[in-house]
Amino acid sequence: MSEISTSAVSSGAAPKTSDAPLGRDDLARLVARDIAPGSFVNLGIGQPTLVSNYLTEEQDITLHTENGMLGMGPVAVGEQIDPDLINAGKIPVTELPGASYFHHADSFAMMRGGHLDVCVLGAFQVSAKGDLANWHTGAPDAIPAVGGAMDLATGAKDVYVMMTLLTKDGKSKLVPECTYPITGVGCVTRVYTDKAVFLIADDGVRVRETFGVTFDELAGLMDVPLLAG
Amino acid sequence: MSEISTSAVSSGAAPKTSDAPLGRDDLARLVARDIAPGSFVNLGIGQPTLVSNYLTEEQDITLHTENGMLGMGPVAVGEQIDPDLINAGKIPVTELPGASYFHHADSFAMMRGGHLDVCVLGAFQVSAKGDLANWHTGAPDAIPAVGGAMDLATGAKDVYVMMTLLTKDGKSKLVPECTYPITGVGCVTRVYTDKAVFLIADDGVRVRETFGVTFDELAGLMDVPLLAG
Amino acid sequence: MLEFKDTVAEAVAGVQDGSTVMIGGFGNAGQPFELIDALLEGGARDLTVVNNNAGQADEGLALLIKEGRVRKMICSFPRQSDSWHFDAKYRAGEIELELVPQGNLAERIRAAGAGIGGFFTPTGYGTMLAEGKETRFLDGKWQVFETPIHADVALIKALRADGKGNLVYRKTARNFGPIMAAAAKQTVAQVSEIVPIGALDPENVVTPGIYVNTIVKVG
Amino acid sequence: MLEFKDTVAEAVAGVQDGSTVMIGGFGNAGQPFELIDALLEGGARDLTVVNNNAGQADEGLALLIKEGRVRKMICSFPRQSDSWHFDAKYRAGEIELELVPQGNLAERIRAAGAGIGGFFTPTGYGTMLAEGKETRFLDGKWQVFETPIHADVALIKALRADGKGNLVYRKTARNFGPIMAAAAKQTVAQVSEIVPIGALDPENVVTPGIYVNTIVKVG
Repeated sequence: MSEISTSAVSSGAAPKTSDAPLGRDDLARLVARDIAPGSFVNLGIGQPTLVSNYLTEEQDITLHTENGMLGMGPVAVGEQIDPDLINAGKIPVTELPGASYFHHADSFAMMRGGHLDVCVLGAFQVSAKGDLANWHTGAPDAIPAVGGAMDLATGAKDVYVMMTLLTKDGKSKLVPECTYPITGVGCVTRVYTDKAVFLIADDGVRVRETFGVTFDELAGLMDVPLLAG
Repeated sequence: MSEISTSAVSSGAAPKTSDAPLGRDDLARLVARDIAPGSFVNLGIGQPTLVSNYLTEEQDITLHTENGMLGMGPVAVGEQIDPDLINAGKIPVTELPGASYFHHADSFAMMRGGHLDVCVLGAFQVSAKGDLANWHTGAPDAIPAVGGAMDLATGAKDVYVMMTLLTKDGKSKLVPECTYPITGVGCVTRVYTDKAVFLIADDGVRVRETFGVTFDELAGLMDVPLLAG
Repeated sequence: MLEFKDTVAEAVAGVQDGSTVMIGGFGNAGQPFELIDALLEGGARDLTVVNNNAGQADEGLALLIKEGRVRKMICSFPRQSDSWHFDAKYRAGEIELELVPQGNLAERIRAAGAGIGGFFTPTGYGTMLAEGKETRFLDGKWQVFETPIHADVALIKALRADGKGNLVYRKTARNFGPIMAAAAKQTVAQVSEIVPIGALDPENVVTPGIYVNTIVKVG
Repeated sequence: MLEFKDTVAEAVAGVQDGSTVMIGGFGNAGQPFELIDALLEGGARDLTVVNNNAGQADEGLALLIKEGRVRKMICSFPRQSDSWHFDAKYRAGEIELELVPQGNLAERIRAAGAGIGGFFTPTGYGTMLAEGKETRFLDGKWQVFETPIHADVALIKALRADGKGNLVYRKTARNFGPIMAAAAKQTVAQVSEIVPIGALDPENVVTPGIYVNTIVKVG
C-alpha cells in the first residue's frame, strides 16, 4: 500500500514522538497545546469536546457554541445546571466572565464569515485534499442529520479533525478520496489521530509526528502518499 | 387634458371635502388621521415629518427611524438634545418609553422585510401606476444621493406620498409616466396633495376627495385618467 | 395589532390546516412547550414545521409528529437518540423531510424576515445537500444558491415582554426566536413575565415589538 | 489577538495606502472622529472609504477627502448642505463615487461579515442604481443581485468595551458599528470607557469581542 509514500520521501523524517499510540486524552491535550493563544474556537460534539479539558488559562481561548454563545465554560454540574444554558450537543454548560449571547443567524454568521480561528471536528473520513466526511454514513436506510457540521467545516479558518486513524476493520480513515458523503470540500487543515498528526498542505499530506509507529509503518497503513514533516 | 377621465366616470363622485386647497399642516393632519391604530410608521425627511405632530396618543403609532430606532419621540429641545440620538434627517430627537435600538442592517431588514405598515415620503413625481420619483432630479450636474429612499419605497406595506399636486410651473406631479429617475416601481399606494387625495388602485387612479376643486377641475389639471372615489 | 391573550389556546388560534409553522428552540432550550401543547390540542393538521430538530422523546413537537399532524419537517438535525416518533414516520414514508444545514436554516429564516429573495453561501457546496442547486464562484469560493423560508406563524419562547411586545430572551434559549419572529406573518410569543412599557432598556431589546403579534404569559 | 492601544495613532497604524476603510457613523452619531483624525495624521492615501455619507463641514472624513487621500467613496448620501469638500472633488473628477441605497449598503456590509457571496433584493429594481445588474423574479418580486462589501480596516466608535473586546453602543450611535466590525479584516474601536471582563452583561453585548482587534480609549 505504501509504494508511493515510501518512495517519495526519506523514511523517518517525521519524528516519532511517543512509543505508543496516543489515547483520546493525550490526543486532546496535544490539540489543546497547538491552539494559538487568544483564539476563538468551536469544539465539535464527541471526542473534540475533550480538548476543552486541556486548554490553559494562559492560552485565553474563547469557546464558541453554535447555538448562540461565546465564552462557554465547562460542563455544568449540580446546581449549575440551567436548561437555558446548553451547548451544541445539548449538554448543560456554564458561562465564563466576558461571555456573550446572540441568536442563531448571528452565531452562524460568525462561523460562516470566517471569524472562528479553529474548529475541531470528528470524522468518518478525511481525503488527502482535505475533504471532510463526518455527517452521513451513506447507508440507504440512515436518517440524515447534519446540524452545523457543514457550516463549521466551511467557515472556520482552520479545521482540525480528531479521529482514530483506522476503522475497527483496520482501514485508514485518511483516504485518497472520501467514499462517504462529504461535509465540505478541501476544508480540513490538520488531522490528529492516535498514530500521527497530519498536515494537509498544498503539496500533499505531511506527517508532523507519529505515535507508536515509524513513518514507514504509518505509510504502510494507508493509500495516501505521505510527505515528511 | 381631461378627456379620458371625465368621459370615464361621472363627475363629482369624489367628495369635495373643503372649499380651499389644504395647507401643509392640514394635509399632515389628514395623513395622520388615516394611519391605522397600532401601526409602525416611517416618516420621510421634510414635509412628511409634520405628520408626527398630529398623531394622537390613542392611535398608539410607533415611529421608526432608519438609522436604528423604533419608538422615536418628538424633536429634542434644549437639554434633551443628545448627539447620539438623531433621526434619519440628522435632527436630534427623543426616545419614548418602549423604544428599542438596533444596528443599520437590522433596521433596514425591518424596512425591506415588509414590517413597516406605512411610510410617508415626499416626491418629485408619482406615476399613475405608483412609480415613485423622489431621489434625483436627473440634472446632469447633480451629485446623486439616495439614502434610504429606495428601501422605504420598496419595503413598506403602504407608501403614502405627500406633495403639492402642481409644480411651481403649474404642471401636475402625478403623471402618466415619471420623467425623473425613479426610486421604486409601482410602490406608491396613496398620494396626498393640497388639491386631492389619490388612491393608486389596480384599475387606475381613484380620487378619494378633493380640496378647493371639483373632480372635473382636478381632472383638467392632469394627464392622468381619474376614477371617482 | 399586538394582542395579549389569557390562554395558550387563544394564542395559537391563528394556526390553520396547511400552515407553515416555525417553532423556536434548540433542543429544549427556547422551545415553547406550552404553545406546542396548545397546537396539539387545537387540532390543526397538514402542517409544515420549521425547527432545528424533529422532536424529542414523548413531548412537544414529537407528539405533534406522532399524531400525524406534520406533513413536512424542515430542520437540520432530525436524528437523535430519542427522536423515535420522527424516525418511525420517516421510515414509514409518512412525513416529508427537507434537511438543511443549520447555518443555512438560520440564514434562510433571516432572509425571509429581511426581504432577501435568495443568497449564495459556501456551506454545503459539493455535498449531497446542494445537489441540483445553482452554484456560482464568488469571493474566491464556490457557493450555493439558497432561498428564504417564510412562515405563516412562528411560535417562540422569550423570557420577558413589555407592553409594546418588545422581547428579551435568556442565555442560549435565545437561539431561533429573534429570526423566526421576523420571518412569520404572525408571531406568537410565550413569556415568563410581562413588564410595563418602559421597563426594558431600549439598548437591550432583542426582538422589537414590531415583530410580535400575540403574547401569552405561561407558568 | 486583541490589543489595547494608548494612542489613536497606534490604533490606526494598520491602515495602508490603498486600503479599503469602513468608517462608522451616521451623520455625526457614531463617527469615530478621533480615529479619523489619526488617519489624517497618519498619511495613508489612495483609500477607498465606506461610510453612509461623504463628510460634513470641515472635519473628519471631509478633511480626508479635502486632502485628496480618498480615491473612492462608497456611500448612500454624499450630497449634504455642508458636503462641500466632496462636492468639489466630485465635480473636479478627482474622486470616484459608488452610490448605494442605504439598505443595500448595510446589507452588503452585513453579507461580507456573514460569509454571504451575494444576495437578491427588491431595493433599487428598475432604477438607475440597478442598471447593468443581474435581476431575477423571486418571491413574487423583481430583485437585483448585490455583492458583499469587504474592508481591510473598520474604524468604529462604541460606548464601552470590556477586557475581551465586547462592545456596547449608545442610542442611534450604534448604526453601522456592529456590521462594519464583522466585515473588516481588522477592526479598531474607539470607546469612551473600558471596563473589566465580566462587567458587561452577556445578554446585552452588541458586538462580541471576536470582531474587535484594537481598542483605544478616547476623551
